[in-house]
Amino acid sequence: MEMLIQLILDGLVNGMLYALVAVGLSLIWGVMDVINFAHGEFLMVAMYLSYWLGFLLNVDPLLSLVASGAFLFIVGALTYKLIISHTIGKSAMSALLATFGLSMVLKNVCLNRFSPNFRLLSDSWLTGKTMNLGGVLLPVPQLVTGIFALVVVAVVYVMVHRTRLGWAIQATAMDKEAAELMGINTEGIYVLVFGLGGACVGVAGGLMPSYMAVHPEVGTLFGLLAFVCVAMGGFGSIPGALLAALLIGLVESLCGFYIAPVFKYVAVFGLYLVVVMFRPKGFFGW
Amino acid sequence: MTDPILKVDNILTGYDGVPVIHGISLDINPGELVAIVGANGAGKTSTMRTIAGLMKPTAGSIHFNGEDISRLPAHMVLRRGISYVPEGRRLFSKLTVRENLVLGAYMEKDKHEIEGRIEELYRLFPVLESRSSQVAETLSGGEQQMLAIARGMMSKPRLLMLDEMSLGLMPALVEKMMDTIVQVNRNGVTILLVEQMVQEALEIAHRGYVLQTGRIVESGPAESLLDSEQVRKAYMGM
Amino acid sequence: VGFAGTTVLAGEKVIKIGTLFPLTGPCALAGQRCQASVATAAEVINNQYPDINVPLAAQKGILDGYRIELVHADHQGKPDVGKSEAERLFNQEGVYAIIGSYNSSVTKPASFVAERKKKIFMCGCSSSAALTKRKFKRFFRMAPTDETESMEFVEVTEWLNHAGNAGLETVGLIYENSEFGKHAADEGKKAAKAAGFKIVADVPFSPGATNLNSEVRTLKANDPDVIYGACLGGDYTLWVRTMKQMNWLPKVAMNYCTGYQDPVITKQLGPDANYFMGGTGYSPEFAELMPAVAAVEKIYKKKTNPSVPFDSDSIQEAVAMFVLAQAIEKAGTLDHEKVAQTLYANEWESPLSLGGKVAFAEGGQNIKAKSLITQLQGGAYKRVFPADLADTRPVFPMIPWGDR
Amino acid sequence: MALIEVRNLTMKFGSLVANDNVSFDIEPGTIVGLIGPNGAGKTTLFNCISGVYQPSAGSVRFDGRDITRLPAHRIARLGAVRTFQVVHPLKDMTVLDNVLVGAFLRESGTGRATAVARRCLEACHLGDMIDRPAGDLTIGGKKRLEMARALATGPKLLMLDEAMAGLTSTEVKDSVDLIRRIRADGITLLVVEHIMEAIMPIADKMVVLDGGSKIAEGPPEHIIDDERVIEAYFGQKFSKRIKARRK
Amino acid sequence: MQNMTIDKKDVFWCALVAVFALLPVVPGLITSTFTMHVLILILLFASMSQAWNILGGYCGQTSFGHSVFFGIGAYGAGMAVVTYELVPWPGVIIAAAVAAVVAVAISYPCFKLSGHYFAIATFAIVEIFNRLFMVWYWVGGALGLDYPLVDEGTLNFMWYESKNGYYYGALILFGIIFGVVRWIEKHRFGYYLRAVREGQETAESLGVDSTRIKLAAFGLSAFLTALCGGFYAQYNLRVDPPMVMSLEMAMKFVLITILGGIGTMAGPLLGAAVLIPLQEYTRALWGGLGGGVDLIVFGLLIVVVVIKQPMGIMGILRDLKKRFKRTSAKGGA
Ligand SMILES: Nc1ncnc2c1ncn2[C@@H]1O[C@H](COP(=O)(O)OP(=O)(O)OP(=O)(O)O)[C@@H](O)[C@H]1O
Ligand SMILES: Nc1ncnc2c1ncn2[C@@H]1O[C@H](COP(=O)(O)OP(=O)(O)OP(=O)(O)O)[C@@H](O)[C@H]1O
Ligand SMILES: CC(C)C[C@H](N)C(=O)O
Ligand SMILES: [Mg+2]
Ligand SMILES: [Mg+2]
Repeated sequence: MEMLIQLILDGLVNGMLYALVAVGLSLIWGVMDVINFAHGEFLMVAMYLSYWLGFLLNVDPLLSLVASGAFLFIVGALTYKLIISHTIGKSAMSALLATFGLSMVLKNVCLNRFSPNFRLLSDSWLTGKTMNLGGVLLPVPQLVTGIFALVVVAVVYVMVHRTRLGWAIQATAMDKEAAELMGINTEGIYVLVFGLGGACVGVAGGLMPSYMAVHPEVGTLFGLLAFVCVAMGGFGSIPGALLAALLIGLVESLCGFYIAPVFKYVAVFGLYLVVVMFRPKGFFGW
Repeated sequence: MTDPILKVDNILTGYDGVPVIHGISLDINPGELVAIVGANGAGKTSTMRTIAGLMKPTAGSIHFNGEDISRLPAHMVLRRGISYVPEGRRLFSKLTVRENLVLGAYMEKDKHEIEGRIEELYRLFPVLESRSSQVAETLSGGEQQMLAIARGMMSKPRLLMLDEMSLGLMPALVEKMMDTIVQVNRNGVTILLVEQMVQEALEIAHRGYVLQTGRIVESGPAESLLDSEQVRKAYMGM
Repeated sequence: VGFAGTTVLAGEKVIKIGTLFPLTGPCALAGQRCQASVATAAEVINNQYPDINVPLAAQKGILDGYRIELVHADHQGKPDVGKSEAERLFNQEGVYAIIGSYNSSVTKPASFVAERKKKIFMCGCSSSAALTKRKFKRFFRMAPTDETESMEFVEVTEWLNHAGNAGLETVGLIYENSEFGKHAADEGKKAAKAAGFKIVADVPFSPGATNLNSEVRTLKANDPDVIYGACLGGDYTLWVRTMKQMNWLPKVAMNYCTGYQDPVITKQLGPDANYFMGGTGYSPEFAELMPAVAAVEKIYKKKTNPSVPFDSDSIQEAVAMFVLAQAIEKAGTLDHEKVAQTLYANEWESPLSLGGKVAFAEGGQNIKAKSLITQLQGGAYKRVFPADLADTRPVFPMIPWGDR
Repeated sequence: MALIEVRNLTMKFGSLVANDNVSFDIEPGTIVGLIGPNGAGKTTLFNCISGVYQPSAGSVRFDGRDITRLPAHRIARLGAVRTFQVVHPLKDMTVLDNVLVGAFLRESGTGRATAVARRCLEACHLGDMIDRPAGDLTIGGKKRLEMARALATGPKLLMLDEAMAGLTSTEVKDSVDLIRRIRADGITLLVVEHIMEAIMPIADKMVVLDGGSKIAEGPPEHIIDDERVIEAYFGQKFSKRIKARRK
Repeated sequence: MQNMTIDKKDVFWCALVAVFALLPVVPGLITSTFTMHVLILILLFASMSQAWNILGGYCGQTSFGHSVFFGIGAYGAGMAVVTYELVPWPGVIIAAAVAAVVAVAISYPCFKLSGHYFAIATFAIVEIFNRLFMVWYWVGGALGLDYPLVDEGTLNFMWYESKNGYYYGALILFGIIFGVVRWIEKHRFGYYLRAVREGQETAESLGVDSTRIKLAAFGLSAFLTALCGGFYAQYNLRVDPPMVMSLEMAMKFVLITILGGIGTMAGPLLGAAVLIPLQEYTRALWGGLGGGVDLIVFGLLIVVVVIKQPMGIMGILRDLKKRFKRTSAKGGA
């Protein structure tokens, strides 16, 4: 019983991290119908930034997440301006191709500049702390990340669904030209959305070096899981992405323990197939 | 005579380098109701899209209130006071009727003002009020058309451009829409109308332009166009 | 179209040697170190280093003035790329032999190419035992295999039971589910079973994992006395960290030549890295056993970024280079057949090898290959087994997280 | 025997009843006009007959067979083909290719199918657009393309959903001629149209829907005088005009 | 006017046939095995992408899952040779059939999904298959299958020194797959495929059984892909899941086709003819530097091509053609 509680908490905490990574992707994907293949690499870049801030300037990840959020906002906005904007309205798949190229570039530029070495901040405020809740152990860094995830998800949700800007974002997502006719600066919305998507993953990456080693390949699997979260939740649905992420975390944790660890990702990807069999548009998709 | 509110001067536009508008000039005076008529593919929609800023003219200029707007993006054109209700409705399909209307007044920040406008439009289109929380996608064709017009009016434009407004409306509604347009026009909104229902359009318009393969072939007061032998034969099936 | 890339100056005699390592991709860290290691050896061979006490260091070049020229290639950790790069090195670059290629999965098809071209393939550290069971005639491997290392682990386990009265009975395995990890684990299981230990946990995981929670939970739930681990790089740190978070440790944890022996691991993990054990073929702490290495290592450190000392894997690649050069020198010819025969026929001085000697059995395995069991104590690799080479007693059982 | 028999057809979307117990017949070789206010349920009825929706209740018989629950493509194969009110061109294919897809229903050889397609395109006045991508057509063009495509399948029953909306009166006249010719070829038509000039002169029978229920059925002359229809659909002014025009 | 376009097309096809007629003599002209290697890969990847194109391009179902079928094909060959010590042929044929069956089986749940949901589902399937094969002992698990030294020749489909055998093998594969697609393009099936892509509802209203069409496309595409997989195993002498059944491999199918021009006959060939040499030559030039310079350059070039021409290389050609037409029209007027 205690084990079960432990596993569920493990799963939820991890799920929240996935949610934090996925929420930005969901925004970009939902609004622009663009598959950002470089999303995992955005995460990696953020982790490097946070690592270097910690390593060189002794800034704790809890503080550098602001910087990495801001930096990734810029990275996202630039990605849109320099690359994605050229593919809008052309072939649906070309953005995928371009971001694939970008992910390759980012990964290998980091490899080239920072060497393939894996790096870990071993003396941040959170490192190695665990919380003991009556025998159930919870790692503090992951827990803090989870809390940030909830906050970010809530903020993004409110922004999209309760503000004028959010209306504009939704309108742009549905019909770009019609949105322009309403006086919405859709180009600006796109830049903003890509920037925000970057910023979300920036916050995630900012926090992570206190418990995960940074290296050029670190973003890959997170990127994949983020794709699955977004699709399982339904494109553009932020609560959907959160729910999916939590579910993925849970399935990973429970299946990893009760069946076998090698099958944990099989279960996660299988979960997606099961979900879309019953709900072909994800949990909350249109 | 006052200066025209909209002055389109010899514009050229096309798709992918293939020109479809070969030098069109229009003058629209404040308070006028002007109709553009023409056959299928004549370039009516393209002209309107160019004025609205969705397409850029390759030559020529467009002045609104004396300001050159031919290079402005669509959202800036709207801010100048030109609202375009596009062909094919282009509603925000997953949003409700009400939400579509609110977005129509995106440039307006005052909540009360927005409420007021919605009330006003609900009076004009009572069906919309009864469907106010239905998702736009599931409205019938005619309901969608009404919503599109209402949404276009939410921004309180000075110039309202309506493209094929009567498309798919039942006769009783076409009639009513025409009345509504006249009403809106009387309230001081300048209107530019594109219509296939040539007779109905010219009946309510002050002036008209006849478009053929990207050129203006005839223009003048609506009555004289209605009487024109050529127009009657080519577009009114008589 | 030739991509010769190098021009042979008139009168200069050059032997081109190809290096084939994963310079990008998940194993890039190890691959780049291996490449630097070969480059170090080539530099020592090509120039005169009278103060370096390694064969061929004191003279300039080999075979009366031949210089070794390296042609580097990157296989990205992919067998298909490795195979085609090996072909390119031989056909296009015209290399004499290839040294590589870290991942056993790549070494297999790449050395296949060499074998059927009747060219020599020198393998430093790929550890799959299968490599040298193929009866190839021109394939030579310097490092001990996972098989020997596994037997060593079992030996240590038994020794701890014997000498320390440890009462170790159960064994658990955690390994990345790749060619390497799976192979190592299979060998480990085989050896442990043969010695009568009970395998209570067998936990493969996908490399590059986002977390190892279920993996460590499974270990913890089965609570094996001993763990044999095969985790690389980031996964190793994640594994250790996760065990700490879950506040669990086995009594003994032994690791194949992997994340454990990475020279920067103690920097990354700090004191958390302590009390883990593993097989080690070289570590700077072995200076007294292998006095000749220090001078070579100085060059190596200049070639790595960030600058690191040799580790057990990378140093084997330098050994491969040295042994090949020695064989060429001894054979007095560049004829592949003769050089291969010479390689088999002799026992080679190898100050960079823990055993000090290199000699090949049929199939190309270095039968003098050795590794020690070390334990990280206070951030240093202490030798704990075999007894005659040990400098410290193992801390045993591992000190629980709470008491550190 | 009627070509199509709609019996007690009901279609509900949640609480909204889009078609309420609708029944009517279509005799072979006739043109039936289906009219009614916007939102009356005409398109929904089309969707139920053509298999896009599964009706909540009731049945449809076509050519003596019950087709109520058949999938859309089976119904098309049986010979009941429809056009869409909201045009659905196959955008990235050329105009000819669009029609070819229809033509392949009865002709498996590319050559003969092409001949059929060209004929249908000529008939619909799209002969000079055949190599253009369908996405480039104007709304009117797309409507005619829908028609050509449906025609190319060699249907027994052709169901047109506002195929003439967006055409000028002169163009409407052309289309009316075309519809007459189609009927002359022995094809039965069910036509939804708001343009009365188009439908009144050619329809053998009109069916009027309002709020999902059938409110009138009969020859056009009777329908024009039907008070309920005038009230719900034509409007006073319009019906005056159309009567005047008839005289 | 009509005659003219047909004439032009004929010229184009004659030129193409001439090029293909020359292909078989290529080995006689090229001495560098590396160039041969690049040519073989071009032919192979063009064939793979063309097979993908049937489903992804013509039918509009973007699959990130084709490495599953590719992998099954590779395992067919690999297991025939390594596990059962036979010649590869029966393995490849059986595997291709299995791939088609698997495709049909997984497409049933997947075809309910549209657009990106389908794409992500296929990609989930790759990850699942990959991980299952990693632990499936019978097929070699994580250890993979390594080819033994067998005799050279067509029977074993194995050559050591010369690449000519592989070259002709790839050429035949290329011929088969391009021939199949060429046939499809001109026949009913091809039109139906495109109709389903452009609008499923419309297609159904015209009597097209879209589910069956998609199933057929998926099955055929998988079958042909598996053939390519078998070739790849024979060529690389090893099979393991990360090599043949990875998302990365699946991406190649997609990338090459998009880069060349999706849903077009020539697209996959153009894409492969650009992407493969780019990949191989940048690696040959800069791979050894170790900093991933080749991959940075490769990635940047992809980005630049997309920015310059989002419709792929076919788009570039189309632009050129348009420009050419315009100038010639001006000249004529
Ligand atoms: N997206 C497009 N791409 C290429 N050509 C187009 C496009 N849209 C319209 N055209 C062409 O431009 C010309 C003018 O079209 P436009 O839509 O302005 O005509 P219209 O007068 O509005 O016709 P309709 O009454 O049918 O709406 C037509 O010949 C049409 O084929
Ligand atoms: N999928 C749906 N979900 C919910 N309501 C729907 C759906 N489709 C149609 N409706 C509703 O059913 C009613 C009938 O719609 P339908 O499209 O059949 O009308 P119509 O007679 O074709 O009108 P028009 O002449 O304007 O095209 C409308 O009120 C519409 O809002
Ligand atoms: C630890 C390494 C020397 C083993 C290597 N990864 C292999 O595949 O054999
Ligand atoms: Mg128009
Ligand atoms: Mg309708």
